[in-house]
Amino acid sequence: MPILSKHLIRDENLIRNENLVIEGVDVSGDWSTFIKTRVVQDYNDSLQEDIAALPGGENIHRCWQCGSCTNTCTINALNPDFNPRYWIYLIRIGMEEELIRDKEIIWQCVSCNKCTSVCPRDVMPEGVMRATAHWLELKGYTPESPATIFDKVFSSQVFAKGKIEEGRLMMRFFKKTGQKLTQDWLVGLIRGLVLRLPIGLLTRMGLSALIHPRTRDWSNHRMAIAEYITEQKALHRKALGLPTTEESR
Amino acid sequence: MNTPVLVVGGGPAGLSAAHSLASTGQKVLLVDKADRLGGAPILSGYAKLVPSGEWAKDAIGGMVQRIESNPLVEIQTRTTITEFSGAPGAFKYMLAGEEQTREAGATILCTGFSHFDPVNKPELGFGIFPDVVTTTQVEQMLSSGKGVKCLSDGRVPERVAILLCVGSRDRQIGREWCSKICCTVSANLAMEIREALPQCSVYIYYMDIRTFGLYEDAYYWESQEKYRVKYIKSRIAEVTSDGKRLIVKGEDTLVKRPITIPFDLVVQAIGMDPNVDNARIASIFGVELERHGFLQRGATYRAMGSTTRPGLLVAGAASGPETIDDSIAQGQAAAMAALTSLKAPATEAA
Amino acid sequence: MNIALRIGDPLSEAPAVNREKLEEIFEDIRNHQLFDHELHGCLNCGICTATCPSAHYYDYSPREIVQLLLTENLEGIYDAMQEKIWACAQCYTCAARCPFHNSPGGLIMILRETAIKHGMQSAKDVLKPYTRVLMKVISTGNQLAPNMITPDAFADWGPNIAKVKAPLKVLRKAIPMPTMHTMDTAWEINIKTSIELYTIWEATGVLGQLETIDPNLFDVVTDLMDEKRDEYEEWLEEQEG
Amino acid sequence: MSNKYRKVAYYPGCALEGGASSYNRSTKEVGKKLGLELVELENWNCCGAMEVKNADPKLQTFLSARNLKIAEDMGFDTVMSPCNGCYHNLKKAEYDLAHDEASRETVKKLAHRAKTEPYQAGKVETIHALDWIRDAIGTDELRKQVRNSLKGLKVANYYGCMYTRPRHIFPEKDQGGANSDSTYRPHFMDDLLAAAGAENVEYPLKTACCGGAHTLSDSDTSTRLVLNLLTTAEACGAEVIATECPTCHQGLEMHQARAEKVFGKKTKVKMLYFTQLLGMALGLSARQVGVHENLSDSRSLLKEKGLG
Repeated sequence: MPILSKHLIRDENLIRNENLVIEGVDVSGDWSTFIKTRVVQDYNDSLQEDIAALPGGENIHRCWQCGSCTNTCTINALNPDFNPRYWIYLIRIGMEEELIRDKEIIWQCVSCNKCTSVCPRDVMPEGVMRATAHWLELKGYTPESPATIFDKVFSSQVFAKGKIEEGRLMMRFFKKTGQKLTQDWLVGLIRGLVLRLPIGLLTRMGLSALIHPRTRDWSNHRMAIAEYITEQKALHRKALGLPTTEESR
Repeated sequence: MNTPVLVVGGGPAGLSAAHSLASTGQKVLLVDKADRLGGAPILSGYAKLVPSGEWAKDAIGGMVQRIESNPLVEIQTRTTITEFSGAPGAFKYMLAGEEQTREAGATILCTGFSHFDPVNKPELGFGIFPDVVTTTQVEQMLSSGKGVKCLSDGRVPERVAILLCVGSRDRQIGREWCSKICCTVSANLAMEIREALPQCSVYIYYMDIRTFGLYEDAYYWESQEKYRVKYIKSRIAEVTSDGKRLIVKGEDTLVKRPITIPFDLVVQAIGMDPNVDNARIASIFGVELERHGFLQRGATYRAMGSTTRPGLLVAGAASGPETIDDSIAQGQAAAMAALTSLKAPATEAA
Repeated sequence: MNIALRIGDPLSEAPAVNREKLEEIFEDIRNHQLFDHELHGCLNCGICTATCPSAHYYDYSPREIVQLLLTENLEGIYDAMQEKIWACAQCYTCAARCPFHNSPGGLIMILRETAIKHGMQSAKDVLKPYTRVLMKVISTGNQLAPNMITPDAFADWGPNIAKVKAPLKVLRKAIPMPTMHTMDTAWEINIKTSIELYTIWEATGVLGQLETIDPNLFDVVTDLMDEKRDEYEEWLEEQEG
Repeated sequence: MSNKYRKVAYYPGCALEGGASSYNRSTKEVGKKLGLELVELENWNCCGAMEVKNADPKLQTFLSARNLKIAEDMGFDTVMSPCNGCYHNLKKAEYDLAHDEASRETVKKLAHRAKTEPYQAGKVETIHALDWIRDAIGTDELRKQVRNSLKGLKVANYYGCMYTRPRHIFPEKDQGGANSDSTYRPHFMDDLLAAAGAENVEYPLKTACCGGAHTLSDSDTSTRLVLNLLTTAEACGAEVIATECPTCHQGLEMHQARAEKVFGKKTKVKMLYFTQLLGMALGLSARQVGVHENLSDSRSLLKEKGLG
């Protein structure tokens, strides 16, 4: 190795046999070490269209890589690897493998919309982040992220009742993500609050957790939304070349 | 008004200058070394022009017809100037093959440019691989109606790469200028290819995109938004072949990774060189060339189109890379300067 | 992938390098007599990286190095000097292609010299394997001799190492050309030549660099040189006497 | 005092019915005190917050369009929402319906299936509680009505994301001058609290993100973002962060506690809804504006400042 160490080589590009004997000769270790090229050798022409077919990704093809989105990004400031411009580029050009390397962090977008506000080409990067996170899940590259689970728990409550009740929402989310129903840091906070609250209000809050807030005459809406979601899901899966129902997978 | 103004070169600038002069009643002698008028757009068979979208043979062809039918314009094709002397208001010159000296009150050089010959960049594969072509060749494919095809076997390409800055912005081959029009022309061609071949992906490899002014949204944006042309920030270093397809080798500078990508057709956006005859033109007409070999401009603001020789004017790409519409405008401006110098040679000839 | 060193990262345990130090390093680079010759400007076109053989295997891009220098990104330059600059193979294909006539390979050379001057760990680590060669040159005037070819030193020879284990002394006798049949030198060097070499190293700063990079080796080497010089003095005296 | 916005439709949204009851209470109390009338939307539904948008943006448009249609049917041309999320979504729905054919079609289709009439853009104006008080009362009038000035209270005004971004859904902003709020340096809340006597500190993170989207799904990120907001506010000399969004407010409260518990980073700055501060300035008691219902306890600071 002509340089100090292997930092400049991705692990997956380093081939090395620790135990290899060929025709009776031990060729393990250094002798069998080989570096694969890191050169990009082809584009996946359909990746951009995949993302564009999902909600939020429609304008991705407009990007001209000015970098305003990444410059202003809330999460990029915390983690330089979170780079909307870069991912948009990978998608546009079709560097799928490269994109999948970051599959664990793309969903972390906080939807602060700074990028969408500054984008001079109306790419809506925030939407693209969402579409990309969905794409990763639909394609099976990642399990559903906690954010997606939360979105689903929340949305299903809205779709079912027309309204949200926060206590129930939290409980359901913690349950779905296998977390303790009583997060340590929340307990102290709520205990402090309860001590300050008058009995009447407490009773009311208790009641709202039992009698769920709901929008009246919601059933028509519930059905309309359910039907629409089924249609959209089928459309998205079709656009990605996936079987149109999840069950048939 | 009796002595014709000499216009050298019958491309967009020369046609425009001749027409402008004639429309004021001024006689003109229009000389061109080629066998017909029209300059690069006609001789090289350009397709649709920027920014009008008109076919070159209609747009520039129309200008040619207008001149050919104008009784005040004498046309001499397949002709060059062999001698040139005199002062503003009384230039003397001789045409090749003639014995007689002619006279001109004013002279406008509209001698244009030469397309860069990409044989000078062998690493980019032109002349080695038949499917490496120039923008000019693609223009011809489109304008001839034969369609965009691979020259090796006539197949329709599925993936086309357009390489910008071939023969421009390259000190290795002594070309430090930007050819000004290739970005826009390439975006235009990319859209035409996508329109003709919707299944074909078109990639443009660029270092900067210079679709200046109003070309920005009409070409750069439109090609992305409507035609899904893909832009990759990379200057290609080499074009090779795996025996089946062409391989372009570059660095995708936005992801900091080297790339070697297969293509069916590689189009080189060739730049604008000084006219290959500029050295001769300079010595016959007694004008200076600027350091790259284009005709040196004189005063910039006092008179449009002046050269380093008083009373001798220049218009169009002879003095540097230029667009067709600006060449036409410059032709007209030079005609105005010529008329002015004929009227008041002592004060205004610059 | 680990990043060798992050500058000024509040979460990193590594101490941040202070600004003065970074500026001092950059001044040394900037004031190198070849700097302006190797760098004119940059179009960010990437031709250098496209043709760079190292870039095809390492996370290394000559364009990036040029950009760091052009934009005077002191932290980035310092960071690159920890590892990246040693990935260059010094083939200078970049220089042959650059449309701006830069020489990224030449810039790397300047950065390497500066890394040595500042005694950076990367330089120490990279140059470590050359200790044997240096010792050989100093003591014998040869850079490579048969007895340096040991299995330890050539781990990456793999199965071919068996040949090294063979009786070299005998094998050398089989070579038809005159080989002096020695193991510790490849050819004989006149002591005067050695002394001249020492003078050149001293005058050009090579020994100064060695002192920065490996003080122990420097001590050993200077002792050796002193011995040789004494030997030479004695010889001269003998000649006179 | 203008007649504008004196009686508007009121869309509290789920948060104000739940955990942010103190924001709901103080908004109503301040309105009452100032002689402004709020008529709650009949049988409203959740705006979909960020979560429905993430699932499908057009569904969120539909949900908000339904609420706008209710306001229209009740005879209102203005709907006021104190919650940034609701406000944002109504604005976004308005924008999409005005500019995007696909959104119009989807809303029409869904309304049809739900056996209702679709809302059409341009019928109802959406305003935030800030616009409401600022435009109906104005800072001059407000100043006159102050009974218990916030003098000496150092406040950082925090507006968050959804009040300002993306800018194209708020065409009335960024018009310059005092009467148009800025998406880059909003000042309506500053103006109101200054009129109430507060000493606003120069706070550079007015529109920074609190990470509300991932309060539960990526808590560490949210905590880091909130901690940044809190420590910066303190560095700017603020004793209180004034808020105008239930998600931000609760996010600040929860992650202040979490930062202390999980990262051992303690901050002292308090959070109060701007309506709570205004209410107390107008002479309402701390209890009347629901200070005790906030998750975090700011009573000792208020006592110290002679408020409530």
